[in-house]
Formats: sequence, C-alpha cells, structure tokens
Amino acid sequence: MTAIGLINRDIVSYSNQCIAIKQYGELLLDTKTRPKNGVRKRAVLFVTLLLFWVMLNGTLAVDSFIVGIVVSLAITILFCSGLSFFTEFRATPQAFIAGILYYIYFFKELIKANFRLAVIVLSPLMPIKPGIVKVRTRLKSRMGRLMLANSITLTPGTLTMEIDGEWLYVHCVTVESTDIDEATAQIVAGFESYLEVMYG
Amino acid sequence: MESLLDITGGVLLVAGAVFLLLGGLGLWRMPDLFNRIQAGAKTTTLGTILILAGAAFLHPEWGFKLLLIGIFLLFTNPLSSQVLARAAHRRNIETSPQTSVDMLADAFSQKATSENDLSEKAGSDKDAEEKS
Amino acid sequence: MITIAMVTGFILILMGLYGALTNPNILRMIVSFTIANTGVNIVLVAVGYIQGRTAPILDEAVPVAEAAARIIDPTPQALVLTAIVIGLGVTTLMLTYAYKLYEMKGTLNIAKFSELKW
Amino acid sequence: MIKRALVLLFLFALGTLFVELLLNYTPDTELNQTGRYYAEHSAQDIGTANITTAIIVTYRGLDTLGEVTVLFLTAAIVGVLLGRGNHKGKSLQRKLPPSGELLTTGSYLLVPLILLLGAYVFINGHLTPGGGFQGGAIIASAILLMLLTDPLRHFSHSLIAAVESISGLFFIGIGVLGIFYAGGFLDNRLLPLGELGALFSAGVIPIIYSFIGLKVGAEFSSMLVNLSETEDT
Amino acid sequence: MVESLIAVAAALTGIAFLFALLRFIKGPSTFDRVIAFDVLTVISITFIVLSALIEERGIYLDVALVYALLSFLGVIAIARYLEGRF
Amino acid sequence: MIEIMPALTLLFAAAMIGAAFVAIRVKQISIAILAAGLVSLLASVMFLFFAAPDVAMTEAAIGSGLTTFLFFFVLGRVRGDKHD
Repeated sequence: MTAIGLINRDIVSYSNQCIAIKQYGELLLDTKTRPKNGVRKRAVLFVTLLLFWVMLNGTLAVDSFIVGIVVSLAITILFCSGLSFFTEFRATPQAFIAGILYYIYFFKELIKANFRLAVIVLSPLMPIKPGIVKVRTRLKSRMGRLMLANSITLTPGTLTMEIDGEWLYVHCVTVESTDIDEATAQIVAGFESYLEVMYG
Repeated sequence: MESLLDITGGVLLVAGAVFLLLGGLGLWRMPDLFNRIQAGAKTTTLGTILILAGAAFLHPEWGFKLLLIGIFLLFTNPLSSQVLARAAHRRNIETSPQTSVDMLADAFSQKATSENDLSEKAGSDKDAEEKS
Repeated sequence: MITIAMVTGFILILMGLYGALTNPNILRMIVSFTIANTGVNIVLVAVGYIQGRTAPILDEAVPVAEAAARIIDPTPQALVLTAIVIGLGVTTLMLTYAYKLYEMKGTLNIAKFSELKW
Repeated sequence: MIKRALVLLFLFALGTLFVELLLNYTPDTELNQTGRYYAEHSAQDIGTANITTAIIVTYRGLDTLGEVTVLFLTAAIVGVLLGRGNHKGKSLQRKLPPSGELLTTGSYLLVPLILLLGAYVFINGHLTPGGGFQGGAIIASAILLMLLTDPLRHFSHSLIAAVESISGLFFIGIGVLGIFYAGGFLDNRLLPLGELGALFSAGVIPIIYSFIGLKVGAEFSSMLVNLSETEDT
Repeated sequence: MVESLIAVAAALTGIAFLFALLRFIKGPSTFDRVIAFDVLTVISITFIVLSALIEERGIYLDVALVYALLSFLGVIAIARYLEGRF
Repeated sequence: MIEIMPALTLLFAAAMIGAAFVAIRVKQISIAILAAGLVSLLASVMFLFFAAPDVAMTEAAIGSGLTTFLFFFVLGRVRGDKHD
C-alpha cells in the first residue's frame, strides 16, 4: 500500500523535480542572494571533507575511500557556498609555519588565561572589573575573522560579542585599558599576526 | 605495572577534571551573566580538551575520533557563547555594578534609531515573561 | 543500577503526566508529554540491561564467539529507537495542531476551548 | 479543584502500580531466547556487527517500513495543515535582519561537517552505533542550522519531496527484489555478505540504511521547512 | 592506578556537574539557565568519554561526536528566540 | 570504594529529576522547554551508561536540536498569547 502511494507521489513529483533542478541551478540552496564559491574553493572544501571522512573512519581502505569521495562530492555540489578550514588559506610555506606557530601560541594563551581565571574564581574577593571594549582588526577574509573571534572567545577572560566591519566588541573580565589601540595590542595583536600570514 | 603513557593519560584526565571543576565553580560564583559565560563556557572547553587528550594517551587507537571531537568542540562552543552573549546584550541583561565600560551599548545607542522598531516589537512582549 | 533507572523513569512518567493533566496551557502540556515520553524510554532501556555486560556491537572488544555471554538484549533498544523517532513525529504533529488552534482562537488556554469539554 | 483531586488520585494509583512492578521485578542475568538467537545468529546470517541494526533492518524490517510510513504520514499531515503554497510569496516579506557575521560564517563552516557526519552515521550503520534514523536526524539538523542562521532562506520543496519519494521507492524496490532473488521481503542477501567488519558487508543493509537515512532526513526537513514558512500571526 | 585516576576525574567532574545543575535550577534569569545548559552539555561529553574509557569500548565515541556537533543547536535556538528573530 | 558507573547513574538520575521539576514548576514557558531539552540530553547519556549507544545517538540527535527548535518556533509564533 505504501509502495503504491509512494509510486503515485513519485510520478507527480517527478515533473516538479525536473522543473526544480532547472529552476534552482544549485540544488538545495537559493543562491540568488549569496556568493557562490568558485572552483578553487569547492575543491578545497572537497579535499577537507575527504580528510574528515578518512579521520572519521580511521582507515585508508579502498572501499571506504571510494564512498568518501562520493559523499564529499555530493556535499560539495549540494552545499555550494560552504566553507572549510582551508578556504582562503594561502598555500605558501610561510602560511603553514604560521599555522603551526599559531596553534602553539593559541594553546599557550589558553592555558595561561585559564590559570589567570582560576585565580580569580578561587580568590574570595573576586577581583574583577568587567567591561566591553572595542578593538580593531585588519583581517579581511571570512575564515580569518572567524578564527580570530573564536580564539578570542576561547581564551578565558575575553569574549567576542559582535563584529561590525573592522571593529570587534570584546567583553573582558578585567579591563586593563579602554583605549582602542592599547586594547588592540593586548587582545588582538598576538593572534592577528599569525592569522594575517595564514589567511590574509 | 602501568607504562608512562598510561600515567600521563591519567594525570591529564585529572587535570582536565580540575579545570571542569573550576568552570563549575566559576559558573556558580560569578556575579553577572557575561562573567558566567567567561568562567563557565571557556574553562570547561579547556577541561574537556585535556580529558580528550588524556583518553588519547590511554587509548592511542582512538586518537582520530578524539581529535575530531576536540575540533568540533573548538568550533561549536565559542559559537554558542557568542550568539548567547549577543542575544543577552540585545535584551539589556543587567550587569554587575563593577562593570566599568560598555562600548557596545554606546555603539548601539547610536545605531538604535534605524533598528528601533524591530527591537521594540521583540522586546515588549517578552519582558513580561522575563520578569515574572 | 537498573533500579535507579527504573525509579527515575517512573518518576519522570508521573511528573510528566501530572504536568500534562493539570496545566491549562497547551504548549506546556506538550512539554510535559515529552518528559513522560523520555521516562518511558528510560524504563524500557533499563529492562533490557544486564549487569556487567556491554553494548550489542561486535568488534575487537566483543568477538562473535563470546557474543551471547557478553552482550545485553538488543530487542528493547530497537524498540526504543523506533519510539524516539516516532515521538519526534508525534511532537511535531501536536505542535502543528497547537499552532492551528492558536490561529483559530488566538489563545492556547485549554479552558477557552469549550468545544472540547467533556 | 475536584479535577485536580481526580488527577492526583489517578497518579497515585499509577504510582502504586509502578511500585508494585518495581518490587516484583527481578533483573535478568541471562539473555532470553530471542536475544540469544539474535546474538548467536546475526553475525553469520545477516553479517552485521551492530546487532540492533540487524534487528531493525532485517529481522523486523516490516516494522521499520511501518515506522517510515508513519513518519511520511506525519510530514504529509504537517504539510497539509500548514497549507504551503497559499502564502508562498508573502512569507518572504517578513522583515528580519540577517544574523551576525560570526554565526553566518560559522554555519557555513559547520553545515558541511554536519552533513558529512550524518552520511558517516548512516553508511556505517551496520558497523558502528547509528543508522538511518540517526543519520536522517543529523541531516535535518544541518537544515535546522541553516534555518537558524537565516530564517528567510528558501528551500526547494519539490527537491525535498523528490528525495523523499525516490529513496522510499528504492527502499521498497530493494525489499521486493529480495522476494525474487533472496529469501523474502527485505532479505539482505541480495549481495554477498562479505567479511564481518568491512564497509561493504552485510549484503544490502548499507544501501537500505542510506535510503532510510535520506528519506527520514527529507521528512524531518520538510516538517521544519513547512513550519518555518508559516506566517507570524 | 589508572582506574583510580579515572575515578578521581569522574568525581571532580561530577562536582562540576552539580554546580552547573544548581545554577540551572536557581538561575535568576533565562540566560543564566541557558549558559548552565551549555556547560551541562559540555560536561556530558566528558562523561561519555569517561564511560568509554571505563567500558573500554571505542565505539561509544561516536555518540560523543554527535553530541559535540549537535548540542549547541539547542543553545542557538533559544538565543535566537530570545533575540526575537524567528 | 564505590563503583563508578552506578554513582554516575545516580548523579544523572538526580539531575534529570531536578530538570523535570524545573520544567513542571517554572513560570516561563521558554525555560520549561529548555528544561525538557535538558532532560532528553541527560537521558541520552544515561542510555549510554546502559550500554545502548544506538538509542543514545538517536536521543542526542533528536532531543537537542530538533525538538527544542520546534517548540521555540511555535512559541515564537504564539508570542502574543496573554492567557499564560
């Protein structure tokens, strides 16, 4: 019974589907309003997804690799404006070195800031002076800005609340200076110098 | 007899748990919402990552999956904190009296004239719910 | 451990039913219903558990030869899995009805729907 | 007040029943007959590492068919009730500013990953926990993240319906092929069973589960999209 | 030795869980409860990893993957609702 | 020494009952929905403790995002309802 219902529906929807595929050149999304990725970005997305697939399966066996290629290709075609970690990544040796240094710096900052926050939490008086300061960033690429905001957020003590053009609004547990340039040097400059080499 | 790898993994587990405990304590003790986000959501991220690293030391064959969990956490956790903090700021959550500056509010009050109608619509209906 | 889970499940069922039967607001009734649903699932999973055994998935940790002695009963799990997915469908349906009711009457208070009085 | 007293009385009766059940309950220490059969035979007969999958897709395949039908009906009822098409043009006129830059970029980053995880979950359903229903729910979650980022995003209804009906058709088609070329409806031995633990093993179970995953994902997505295109009353 | 370290870690994490739960139950405003919800889900991932270690089943980590990738959706949903942007 | 798993189960049981209590008693509907979501997320971990990873994954995938979103969606649509 279900089968018949499904077949009926299928026949009805088949004509619709042909129209749909013509109408929406990109299958799932309405892309009239948002930027389409070029071939290079799609290739990058495809490779990243394939890498994740291999990591998920934990094996390089041929069968799972073939299935991974099919799945990644399907997602790349369907979700054409997707980003990946390496979109807009400059594939130069300096960028790779900067990437490694960035992660080392990031984890160092993460642990340092965690200890600082631990001292605040454990001290009975809670020596905090919260406030929202405004800092400036020079980064232009979407991934670079996302990574910068995420890095600032993940370091305890600072929390990105809004990005508006070149301005970042950052909530700090202890505000050290309200001057824009000084706050920029304290909060942003460390991450930015690496991210600028990586993403531009 | 345990190997050095196992001991390292165990110690990392306990260190991660200590950070989680500090996060919970911070969530309980901090005076206002934004500081709670800082203490709660951030410290727990480091704690969880340390615990994942400890598990990777104890079972190296799980390494890839643990790495993936860590990567996903590193991207989802700040996203939710940011969206939450933004929403809270839009709704004018009261901050603790120690708060010194709020440059975002200044920026918004300048822009507010253009967005006024929307925030009015969203705010008025729910304030009753919020305060009850 | 089984007892803990069963007690929790029963308490959740009772709390969910209490909320569903005493609240006047339809949306809150649906929320309570989902809680009761979760309670039922917990009870069912706890019934299938056997102390000291592991999940019914065969890999290096559980070879095929030892399977019957080391795994728990997989049947309740299959049933609960079905129940959870259907539960989401039912919740969606209830929410859709709630939305339509609100569209009709402009309220979600069950006392205002006097056609439903019994 | 009398209603509340009645409710409390009913709950008290139910609670007594539960306590009675709990006191007389003795946990099993061994698998019962069915469970033992599944544990001992599914590896050779079905070839799945995940015994729950074997039960859902093969031993109780008809139940799964019924479940998929129930979900299909639910999605259809939601679609009919909310009457899409009546206000197709109007729903786009809601005035909502886009979400912040961070959420937008983050969702572009995460949506492909969520889709990939969903595909992994339903393709590996016979080896690791998970399967079609979980994978479908994860795929619908990716759609949900897109909707949360941009509530005005337009999705192609006909594409969702096409995915749903085509995958449902193939699911049933494979089941019917099993009657002719293997032991019965939804028998998985259409293809060789392969080696336990490999990706291409357990006959047609990975294929069936992929179709179930696509179908469930499309059904949940259509529910979400239908609801999100309703108007603000 | 390792088992006892795992037990210590579980106990400390349990205390953190209790703190977050108290914040969830008490939480003066809605947003406090939401952040407690977020912390509780992150701590739950830890519990999943710990239970995988105790039972020595690597396949439990798949659940942690799904949890890590999807549990933030609930937080984003409520944040967007409170922002008034549906 | 106490066994770890029963202690963790007890912790999660207490947390679930607490969250369910919040869901039933609290005044704001939004918090009730959030608490119901928390109950289902905690139930997912509890299913894992009871050696049911399939069920745990289903509950985690469905209970966290989809159910919560659907509730909030309808709640946002019926926002003008004053007869709470």
